[in-house]
Amino acid sequence: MGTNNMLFAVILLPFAGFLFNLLAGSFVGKKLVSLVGCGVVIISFILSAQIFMSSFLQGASTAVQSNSIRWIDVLDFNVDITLYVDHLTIVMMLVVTGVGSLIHIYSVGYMHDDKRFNRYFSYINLFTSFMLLLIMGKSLLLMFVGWEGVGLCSYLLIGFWFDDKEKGISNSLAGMKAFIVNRVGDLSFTIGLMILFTYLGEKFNVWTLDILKIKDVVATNETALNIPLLTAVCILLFGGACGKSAQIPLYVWLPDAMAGPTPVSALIHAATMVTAGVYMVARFNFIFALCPTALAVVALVGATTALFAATIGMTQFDIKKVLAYSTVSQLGYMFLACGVGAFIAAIFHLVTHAFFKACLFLGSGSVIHGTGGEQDIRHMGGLRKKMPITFITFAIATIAIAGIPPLAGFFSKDEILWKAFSSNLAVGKLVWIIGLITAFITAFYMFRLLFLTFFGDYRGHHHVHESPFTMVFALIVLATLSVIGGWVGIPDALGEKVIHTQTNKFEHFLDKSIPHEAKSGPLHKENSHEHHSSAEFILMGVSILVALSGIFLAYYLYMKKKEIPAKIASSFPELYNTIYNKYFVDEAYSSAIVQPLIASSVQTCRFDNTAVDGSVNTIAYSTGNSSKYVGVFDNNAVDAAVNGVANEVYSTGGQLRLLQSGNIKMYLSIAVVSSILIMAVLWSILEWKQVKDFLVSLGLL
Amino acid sequence: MSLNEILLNIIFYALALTGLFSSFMVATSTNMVRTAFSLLGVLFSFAGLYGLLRADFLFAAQILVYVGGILVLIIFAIMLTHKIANVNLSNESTSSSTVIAVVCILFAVLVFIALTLPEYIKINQRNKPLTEMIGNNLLSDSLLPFEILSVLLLACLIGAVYLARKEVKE
Amino acid sequence: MKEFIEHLYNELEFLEGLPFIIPFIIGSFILAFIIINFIAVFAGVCTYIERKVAARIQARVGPYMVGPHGILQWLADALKLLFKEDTVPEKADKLLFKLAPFIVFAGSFACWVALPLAPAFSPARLNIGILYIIAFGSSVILGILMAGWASSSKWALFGAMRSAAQIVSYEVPTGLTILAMLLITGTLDMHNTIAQINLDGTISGGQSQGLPFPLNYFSTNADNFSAGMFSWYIFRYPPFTFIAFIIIYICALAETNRVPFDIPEAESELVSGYHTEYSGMRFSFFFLSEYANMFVFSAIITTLFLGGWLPPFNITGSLLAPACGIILYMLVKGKTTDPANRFIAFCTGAGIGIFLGVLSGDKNYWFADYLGIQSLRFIEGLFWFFTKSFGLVILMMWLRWTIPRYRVDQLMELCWKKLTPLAFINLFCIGILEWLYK
Amino acid sequence: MLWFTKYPVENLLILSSAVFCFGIYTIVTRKNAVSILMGVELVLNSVNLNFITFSQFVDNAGISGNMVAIFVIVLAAAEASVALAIILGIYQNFGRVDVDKLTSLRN
Repeated sequence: MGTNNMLFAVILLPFAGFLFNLLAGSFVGKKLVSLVGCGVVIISFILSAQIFMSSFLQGASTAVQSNSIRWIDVLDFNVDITLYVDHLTIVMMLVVTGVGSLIHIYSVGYMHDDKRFNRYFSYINLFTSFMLLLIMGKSLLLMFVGWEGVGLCSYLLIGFWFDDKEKGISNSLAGMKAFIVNRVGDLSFTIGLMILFTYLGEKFNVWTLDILKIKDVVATNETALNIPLLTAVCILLFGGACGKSAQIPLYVWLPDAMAGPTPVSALIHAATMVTAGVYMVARFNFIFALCPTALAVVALVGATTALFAATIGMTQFDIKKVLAYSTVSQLGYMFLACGVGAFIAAIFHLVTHAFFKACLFLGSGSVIHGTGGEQDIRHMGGLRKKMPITFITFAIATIAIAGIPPLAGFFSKDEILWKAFSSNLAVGKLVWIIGLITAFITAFYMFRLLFLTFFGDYRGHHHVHESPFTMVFALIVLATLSVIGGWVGIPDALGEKVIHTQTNKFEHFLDKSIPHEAKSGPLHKENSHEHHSSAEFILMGVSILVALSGIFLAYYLYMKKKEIPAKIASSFPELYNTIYNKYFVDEAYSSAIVQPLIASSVQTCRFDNTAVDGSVNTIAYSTGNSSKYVGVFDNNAVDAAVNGVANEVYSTGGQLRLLQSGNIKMYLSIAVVSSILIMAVLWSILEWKQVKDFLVSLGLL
Repeated sequence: MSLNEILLNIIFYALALTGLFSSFMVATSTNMVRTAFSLLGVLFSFAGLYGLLRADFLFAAQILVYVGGILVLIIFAIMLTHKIANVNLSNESTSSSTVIAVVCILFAVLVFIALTLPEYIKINQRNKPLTEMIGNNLLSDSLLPFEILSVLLLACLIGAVYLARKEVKE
Repeated sequence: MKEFIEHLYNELEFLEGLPFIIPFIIGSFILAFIIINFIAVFAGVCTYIERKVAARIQARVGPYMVGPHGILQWLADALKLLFKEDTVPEKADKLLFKLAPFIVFAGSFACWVALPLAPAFSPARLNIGILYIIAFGSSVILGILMAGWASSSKWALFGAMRSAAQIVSYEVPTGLTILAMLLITGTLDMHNTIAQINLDGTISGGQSQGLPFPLNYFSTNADNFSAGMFSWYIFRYPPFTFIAFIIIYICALAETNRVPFDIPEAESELVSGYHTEYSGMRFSFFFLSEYANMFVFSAIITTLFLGGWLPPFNITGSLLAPACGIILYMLVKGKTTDPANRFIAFCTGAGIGIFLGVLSGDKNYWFADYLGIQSLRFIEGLFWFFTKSFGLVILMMWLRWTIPRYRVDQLMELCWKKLTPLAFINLFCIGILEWLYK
Repeated sequence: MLWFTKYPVENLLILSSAVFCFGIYTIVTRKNAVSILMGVELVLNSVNLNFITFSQFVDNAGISGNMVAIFVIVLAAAEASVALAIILGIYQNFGRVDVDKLTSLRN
């Protein structure tokens, strides 16, 4: 394992940018702020790319780690600040810094007129720094610091426009909601960590939070492990992931988080932070792979979330809300993949999703910017001609997310579906069907969004214009990535048929940190690609067909027969309203959790005021009364004794005071004389014989 | 006894006599400024002794801190606390035979202790340069005192600035 | 020095049987004698050059009468000083008054002991070299204070106090900058500081193992690469090492009481500062000490930043640099009459030559190696060391006639509010870089 | 005891005791506060010489004596700065720094 202290620089640079922009940003002008804000992330990206090329790309594919700095040192429990980069991490680093720097550049244009420009850049730099800490920390504690740090930045950025005249309150409430909902997940995550820590410590005497060491322990003691306990740990950890990655039941914060600036939605709530949960589950693959039950839970939750959010996405009219539900749905997809043991496929989908979803969000930001803040797609339409570049990039990303080959989304989605289908888990086929349905719905609502926004006639009133270069630049790069990003993971079956090589480079690359056993451990034992390549082709065909039919349905409903959607809505009013109002989940939470909580708090407060305070007050009153009687005794008996002693001391001191003349020399003379005496006495006691000999030798004795 | 050692001894005695004479001047000189410059002689001769004892870092530190820092401070203090129209600033002392007697007794006791050094003290002079060891020690074993000292120095700096500044009249 | 005498002792047969200590002592005395005389001559020549530089800048001729172009003027001045009456003010403290010039001179003279003058030769190879020089450099203050006090004159006293305050203050940024450079060199030994620089730009003994900008990427011949002047410490972490260089140069000006920081001897206010009352031989000691100090500071800067005795180019570079310079000079000569432009053209040409020399990757570094006489390295090293240091001294003289004097408050403000924080930031940055590139 | 010796331990100790006594004498007899400070410096120096002597001759493996001496030097610097600041303060308030005459804590 190589060491490289440049890893610290990767994290510290954005942090330095944060400090600079926060402390000096308001003095130095927007140009320098944007230069520093973008520059540090771009340099981080270059450093990451350099690490990638030097340590991973060329032959010697080894993990890299930095020097250790001792952080906590208590008996056997040591936590080091060590940064660790393996194949999984470097992929995440490249995504975070790469997409991150594009979004930073985009923000320069998007946030240009904002009065808290420097604050925005400092937060977003801080976010990058914490996200890198999350993925690079070798210790779980370090990872947790990053985990909480990105939560903090998310909170700060969702409520970034807290002083907005109309929506200020709701913006800050959205930030609080995100923070509180995440706390629920974090609680679960923390409990899971503690159980894991204590279990490993007590059973194997390894008190550690170091991921590699945990992995070692689990690997060496595979047979001795307590699987039910680990299942509980996994589910608890997954609870944390649910919070961060917006899965049922904790997904409610993500749609509200769209209150933040659009680049933030793109970076934090689509491309990077929300994928932290997926990353975490993939990082713990070695534990999850041992617990089929936990995997089933993950798969089912993921699949349910995917379908559930997709259906909501069909009925929304806010352009960012649609994308938000789409994000939830795609995150569900990733967990679905994790649940069937296809961790690499999940990471692959994470990467491609980062490209096209960031592109979609930035495109929607461009649309919002161009139409002067309009977010309702009912008031858009016909933007194709007015914002050509935005339209083209948005369309590419939409096709990518719908899963049409050869764009990025197809390969990752197909990989997940194939892994789900070929899994021999009980839930495999079930989640495959759900995934297929979701794919259909995804294609439908994404094209609905595309058609409503960019086709037809313009239904708004604002003067529409194309966005500035800094914004368009990021769009173009991301759209290009959405096209070609999937080509690193073309399924082997396809590659072997067409060009006779292994084309799934992504999987082979990540094999090193997510080893084969964990990837398919108890799940894919008898599966191998040779037997199923024909099945794989059929499945590919099916998924393309499903996506195409979704697109066609959208085309039919929103381009050909525009009156049908309204008819459907009016003919099934209950169903439509339920979905339109997001299944009333927020309301359900409110009445089931929030309201009872408030009511019980009121009751508790009342109890506190009357019963607890009352008893305390009673005791105080009675103490006060009884003290009066004690006081008499105190004044007459105790004080007299004390005063007597004091008088005695005072008179003695008055006599001793004469010694303290304030004459330094006097003091020093006394000190010297007494030290001579002490030395003489000590020496004569300790070494009397020697003294005697000496005096004899001088002829004095 | 080799020529080398004789040379070292001559240097030692030269330094020791300078030190003794200068400290005698510090104790008895009637001129304030001369007292201060006699202290310079003591500090230099002690620095020389440190060099002779191969405590190289201490040699440099003694000159750097004492001569370049403390003594300059002392001379500044002398100049700032007297009306310096006269070159021959008197430096009064209140000597008495009692004091001299006590100090002589003290000296006798100390010499006695020095001459009756226990036998087990192994006499073997170090030859290696110490600077590197001192540097390593400062950042490992003595790290705590080192840090405390740095805090103390900071406190002294602030305290001295606070004490010495002119009171702002309201 | 010790190695040098040991070498001679082993070579010369007639010394056999003599204890080593005797030639050692004699050799030390000879060296001390040479250095004292060198300082005297150096100071004299410096006065001549300074007057000539001043004259040049003020469009005059300068000393012209004694010798050709007045080249022996300094000798005449020295003789005049020697024969002048040695006056002592009546109210002065006679002993201290007489002692002060010697203390000042001894302080600056003692610093010469640790200077690495040439490869494998410095008067004493102290393992605390740089610390030793700083320590003795700071003891000059006491002599100055002594002189100022003992003169029993207001001018002298104020000059001395200003000087002491100034030197003590400027020692802070100097120390911080030297500390920053010590992080890179990893040694206090002045000799080792230079000796550990490898020709390809790495440092063998110190902390830093490689340049942050690997020059040998550009070279056609990476195995035999020699980085030339780019192996010096000033090019190690640009721009921080540049900033450090500028800070320490400003501090050197202030610590030697040179313009624009010469307020201790500001003629218009204080007559002549702390040596107002001195004349004759005693005055000349102050004078020698001032020039010796200038040289010592230049030598420290040369060692810590400019590669000490190392030649600035490899052989190809040193041949190409003047050649290219002359070619460009000839090309421009017909087109312009302004000597400044011609000079710039020459420098540009020399720069191109140096760059080409670096690209050539010639491993022959020393001219002595090229000639095949290893022992010539000593002379060549001496030449480069003194050329670099002397260049810095001349720069100080140049500045004297260019920049007006600072006020006391401006001087202190520059030190405490600008240079010290800058030096701290610099120290921090160099530390971080050192940590990252370790 | 040899006058010329290879290991001048005793000689150094006697020198340091002499300087120590001179320091004590200075502190006890001087009236001027700055002079008393000089006496303190003498005492500290003599103690330092003892530490270094023992460190170099006796404690051959460790360097604790040197470390203590370094700390003493640093402390002496701190002490001198604070003491001189106090003396300056006294001078500003009373107009003299004669320790025998200073009997009140405030003017």
